[in-house]
Amino acid sequence: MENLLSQGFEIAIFGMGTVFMFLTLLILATHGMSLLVQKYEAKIPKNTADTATQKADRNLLAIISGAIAQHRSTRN
Amino acid sequence: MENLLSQGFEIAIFGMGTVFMFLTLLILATHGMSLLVQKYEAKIPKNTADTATQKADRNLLAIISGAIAQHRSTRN
Amino acid sequence: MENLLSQGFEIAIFGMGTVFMFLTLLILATHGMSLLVQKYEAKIPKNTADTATQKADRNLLAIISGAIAQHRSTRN
Amino acid sequence: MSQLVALWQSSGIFQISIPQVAMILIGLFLLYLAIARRFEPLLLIPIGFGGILSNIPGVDIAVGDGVLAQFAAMGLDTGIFPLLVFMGIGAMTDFGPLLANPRTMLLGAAAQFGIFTTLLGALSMTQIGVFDFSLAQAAAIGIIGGADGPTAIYVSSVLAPELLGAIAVSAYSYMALVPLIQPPIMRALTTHSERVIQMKLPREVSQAEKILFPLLLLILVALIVPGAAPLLGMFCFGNLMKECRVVARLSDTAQNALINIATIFLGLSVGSKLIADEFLVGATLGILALGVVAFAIGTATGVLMAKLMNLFSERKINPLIGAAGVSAVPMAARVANKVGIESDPDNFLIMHAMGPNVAGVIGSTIAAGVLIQFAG
Amino acid sequence: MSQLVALWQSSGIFQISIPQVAMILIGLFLLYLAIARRFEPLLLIPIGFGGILSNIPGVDIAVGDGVLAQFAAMGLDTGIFPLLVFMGIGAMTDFGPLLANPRTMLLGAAAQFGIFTTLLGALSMTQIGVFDFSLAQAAAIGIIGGADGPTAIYVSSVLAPELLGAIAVSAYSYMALVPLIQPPIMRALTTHSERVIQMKLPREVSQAEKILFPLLLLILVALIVPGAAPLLGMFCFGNLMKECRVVARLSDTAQNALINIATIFLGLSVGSKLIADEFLVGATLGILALGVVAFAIGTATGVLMAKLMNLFSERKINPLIGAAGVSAVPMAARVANKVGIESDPDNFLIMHAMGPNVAGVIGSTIAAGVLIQFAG
Amino acid sequence: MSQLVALWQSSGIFQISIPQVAMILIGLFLLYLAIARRFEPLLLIPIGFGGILSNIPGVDIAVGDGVLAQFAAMGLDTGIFPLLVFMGIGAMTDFGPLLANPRTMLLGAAAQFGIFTTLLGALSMTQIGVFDFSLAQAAAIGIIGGADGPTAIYVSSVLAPELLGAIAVSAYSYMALVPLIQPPIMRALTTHSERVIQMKLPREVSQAEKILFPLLLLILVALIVPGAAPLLGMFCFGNLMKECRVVARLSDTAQNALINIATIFLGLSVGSKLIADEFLVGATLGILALGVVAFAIGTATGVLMAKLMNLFSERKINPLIGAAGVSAVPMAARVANKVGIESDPDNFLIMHAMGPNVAGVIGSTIAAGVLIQFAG
Ligand code: NA
Ligand code: NA
Ligand code: NA
Repeated sequence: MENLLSQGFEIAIFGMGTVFMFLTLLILATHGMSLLVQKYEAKIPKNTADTATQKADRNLLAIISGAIAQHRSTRN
Repeated sequence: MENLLSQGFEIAIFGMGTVFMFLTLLILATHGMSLLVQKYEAKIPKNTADTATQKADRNLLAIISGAIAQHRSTRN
Repeated sequence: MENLLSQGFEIAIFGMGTVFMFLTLLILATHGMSLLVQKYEAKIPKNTADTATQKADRNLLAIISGAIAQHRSTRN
Repeated sequence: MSQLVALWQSSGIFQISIPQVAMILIGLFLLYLAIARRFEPLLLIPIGFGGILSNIPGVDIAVGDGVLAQFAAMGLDTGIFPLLVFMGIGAMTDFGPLLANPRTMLLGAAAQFGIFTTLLGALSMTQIGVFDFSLAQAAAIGIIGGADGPTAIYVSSVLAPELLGAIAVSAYSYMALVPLIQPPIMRALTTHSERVIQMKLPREVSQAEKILFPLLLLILVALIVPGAAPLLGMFCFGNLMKECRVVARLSDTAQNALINIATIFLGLSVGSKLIADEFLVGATLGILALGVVAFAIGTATGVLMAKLMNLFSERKINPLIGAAGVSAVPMAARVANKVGIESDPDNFLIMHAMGPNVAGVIGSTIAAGVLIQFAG
Repeated sequence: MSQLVALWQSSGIFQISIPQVAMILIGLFLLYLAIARRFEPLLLIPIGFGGILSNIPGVDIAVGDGVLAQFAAMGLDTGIFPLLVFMGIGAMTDFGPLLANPRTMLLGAAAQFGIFTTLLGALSMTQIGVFDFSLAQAAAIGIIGGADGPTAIYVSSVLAPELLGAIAVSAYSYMALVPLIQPPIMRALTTHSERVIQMKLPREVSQAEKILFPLLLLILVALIVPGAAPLLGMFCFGNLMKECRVVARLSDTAQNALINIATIFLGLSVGSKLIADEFLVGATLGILALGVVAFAIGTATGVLMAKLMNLFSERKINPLIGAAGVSAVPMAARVANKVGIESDPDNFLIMHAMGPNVAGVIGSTIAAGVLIQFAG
Repeated sequence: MSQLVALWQSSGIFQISIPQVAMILIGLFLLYLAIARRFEPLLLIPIGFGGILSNIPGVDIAVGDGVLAQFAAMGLDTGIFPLLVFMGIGAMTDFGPLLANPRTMLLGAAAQFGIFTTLLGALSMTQIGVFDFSLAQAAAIGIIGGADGPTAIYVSSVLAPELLGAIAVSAYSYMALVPLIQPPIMRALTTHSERVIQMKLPREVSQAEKILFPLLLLILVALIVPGAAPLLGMFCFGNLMKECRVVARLSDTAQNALINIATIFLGLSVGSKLIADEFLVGATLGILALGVVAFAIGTATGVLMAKLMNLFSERKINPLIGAAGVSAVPMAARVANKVGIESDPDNFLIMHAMGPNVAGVIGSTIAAGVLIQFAG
């Protein structure tokens, strides 16, 4: 019984210690990550090209669909 | 065999009886419930307060977001 | 080992054969199906009646709801 | 060369049997009914397609480790799929018309006669030696008369899993045939002056009543017919989520994504029971014959109960709405409305028919509870 | 006649016991809190309804092959349902405020004191002989102080499944009570001049930071507290799906259909643990008593940590946001805002409180990982 | 003190191995490809993230009772997840372009050469002693050349579960690389005058044809290659739900909530197969090398088949659309369109390429059926 409570104290101390250590490291790591990102932000590809491609594809399909519809209406 | 059919009759009678008894009780209970509700309707909390709080929270967030956006636009 | 490779050749030949045979049959079957459909298209029920019924049902409900709402508003 | 022989022997053309061909044609026929005739397509499309898949020779789809066999083991043998569908139906049900006019619940009670007379019919067939149905099987066949798909599937998965395919196909087919089965019976049992009875507009029902009703119903079930509690419990849970208005996102999912997913799996699982050996038996014909009788009797007793009630009450009920007591929501209520309009184009009965219609759902789950408790 | 006796004996009225009646009333009370008082309705409605179903006599719903027992076996005993809910919450979480001001994470650390003091409280009760909690049970009770529903359910399903019902009810009830529990403590521990501290508007956070943060968090967890990896891993996965913007359809499903389905099943499964024999024990009272203490201590240590940090820093933190470190997202952050407005109607703290609020979620999963590793 | 040692020993830093570090880096690399380069993000984000989770030391996530191990047991080992994804893809597929021009199906047949030459390549490697692949393993590797994710995963879960991780990563990576792999081959095998061939606008296809096609396809599969019936059956079922228009709510769920849920679970399950011990083996390099060869050969034979068909027909086919026969829907069709535009900016091939593109899906499931039946 005595043993159980002392085990509890150990867990409480190590547990709280781990929580604080973890979040402290996370603060440091987050700071570091943010600094790196802000430094290299300009160099990161913006993927705008890909989006543009997809958009173009969609436009393309719209154009094609329109053309086909027109073609068919003139055929009849 | 004879036995099976007589078992069937028993189940049919008790089954239909249960269905009618159940729905009759449900009619009575529903009537009672409706009467009680109509009597005490006014006393039941309308929860409008809570909804108002949530709405206020949403408004609040909208206001804050707007303020931040404005702040940033003036900063640049 | 020799055996494994020769087994592989057999599977490759039968596999490719099956793929081609299957898709060739599918081409023929599709052609046949399309011809049949185009021939009998006019005879196929268009289900417009059913849709009309459902639509009518919806209209009906809308009409009823409206009538009830009006009735209630005049009652008060 | 031996490979070529193996290829030929592995093909469906080589392996297929006549009964399998017949079952595939039945599956295609169910798809035709669902697509071209709009017979209960939400269930009959997965059931029909699952039935075709289950009769493809040379590959395990509906047996062993096959995907449909796995779906069935997961949610049909366990009852989970029909219960989830029932929860979703509960979340789509409006008890308002019933609450406005509770005495119409008696119509939903009377229409359950179809269940028990069908049970007796099945036992009589056994008696005279035409078929050989056990009590549990007869009860599972009877529940077709409940005119409620998930209830029929749930009960037969408990009482007679070997008949599940035939019972489900029968139940959904006749539910789709309600516009053909019911009107002649309704016209035969009513006079013109009864059919033109106009009913008072139902009163407005408050939110509080709608919230309390599923709880009241659940408590009453718990006290009287606990066997019906799994079915009615899930139904009431769905309805409470809808009416309480504080969990709109759960109610929305129960009415859409979740019921749709459960319906797809349920339909395919039922389809997995349409294996030739199990379906192409004499009993299936008996089930189909008994099923239509069940619907006819339920329709008749619902109408007659309304006429009986009119003997004792000043506020006359249009007896056509009694036919809606069989369930078959919302088809039977629409049929009542349509037959009513034939006699008086200005008499819209649909709002009045919705009460007995949902009462019929309650009635058949109560009957199901009794059958599970006493015929199991 | 014997049938009539059987019918009577099969009824709930005949079979029901006093404890079952009590549990059904508790279930109705939870529904009342959820519907009329809006106490965490998303979980308390399924839990309350499931609790009622589980105590219906004469039918197996929460035991054996019953549907709720099957749900529990499928996703509660395995941890799947709480993890899916946690994934969905991750997909709804915005780490922006935290990234703008990382040092407020310390508030989310400090508020976890509630977890461990509650654990010690439970062991002390055992020590003085009031209750008899094992170390694993004490740890599961402690995690109530994490103020995070899925985490509490996940931990107790691992460490003390027999207490799961009481722990879940306690966790969600106190989360709903946060607006009552926290303000007095917050006012008692702060001066007026502290409560009116205005904080700088947080900086804008870039998309790249938001994408990298869940990965950074995951790696750090993997290196330091692997026991927390299942919980935090699913959380970070949900968050990454949201922030990366290239899988919008998956993120949308994780935030809607999937989390709603998991919530319905999770709630009903937890409800299945509210069986009279298991819930109506002295231990439940102990758990309820310890739960409120856990919330109170977490609130206090969060506020005190903010005051401590102000001793060492120029940029003062309004200590009210420390209370948001307990988690209870987003309720605790709203409470911080509300108490702040009492002292200065123009001081909106909610944006600043969201940082410690989500840090509290991280903190309690780390604590959960330690407890699972060392008290299991 | 001993606790401190235990804490340290339980940490990931203490327990992690070099191969686990390597696998976590590979997982991060897959995420990078998915997010920054948009390589098949719907699958590579769950796979990559699952891969990271699976290599966290000191906690069971991808093994034993771990959540990813449970997902894999539930839906990957059983084939359910890939089949559900395939059903959803079926519900999103439009067979219109194929029905308008059925002879382009031959292009989808020819492109499957990649599958079988890769199979032979894997066996040759075994022959010369570089690797040691069994016939079943070689068949599973070959199916990468089918350029169809769910088919590759389904086949390897049946024939070579131990290679599933490497095969899935290889299949999805090369599908994403189609815009890099295909164009040089397409240009090398065609002349300018071939690349500028303009094709007639496809005819309008009626609703009835679209409804009948999946049934026709299913019946043909049942008769000829039953082994392909589970895959093609689920695909046709999804397509029928879409085209029949009477179950819009089921079709909508199959295309959204259900496929998204299955994709999340499938991706995480595949990720659970990226455990260091299983993935970091020489065979993986062989699979990656063979995979790119498979895509290249399929592209080439598709193009060459179109040229062959032009020898016998008046209505010339632009051979670029032959490359779309590999599948990789809709990427390969887009690539055909793009390469066509290089030579004639007004020649839009995408509508014409969609036919062989979906025919490629059919072709690879037929090949899969043959492999499962004869190499299993
Ligand atoms: Na009924
Ligand atoms: Na917390
Ligand atoms: Na292919």
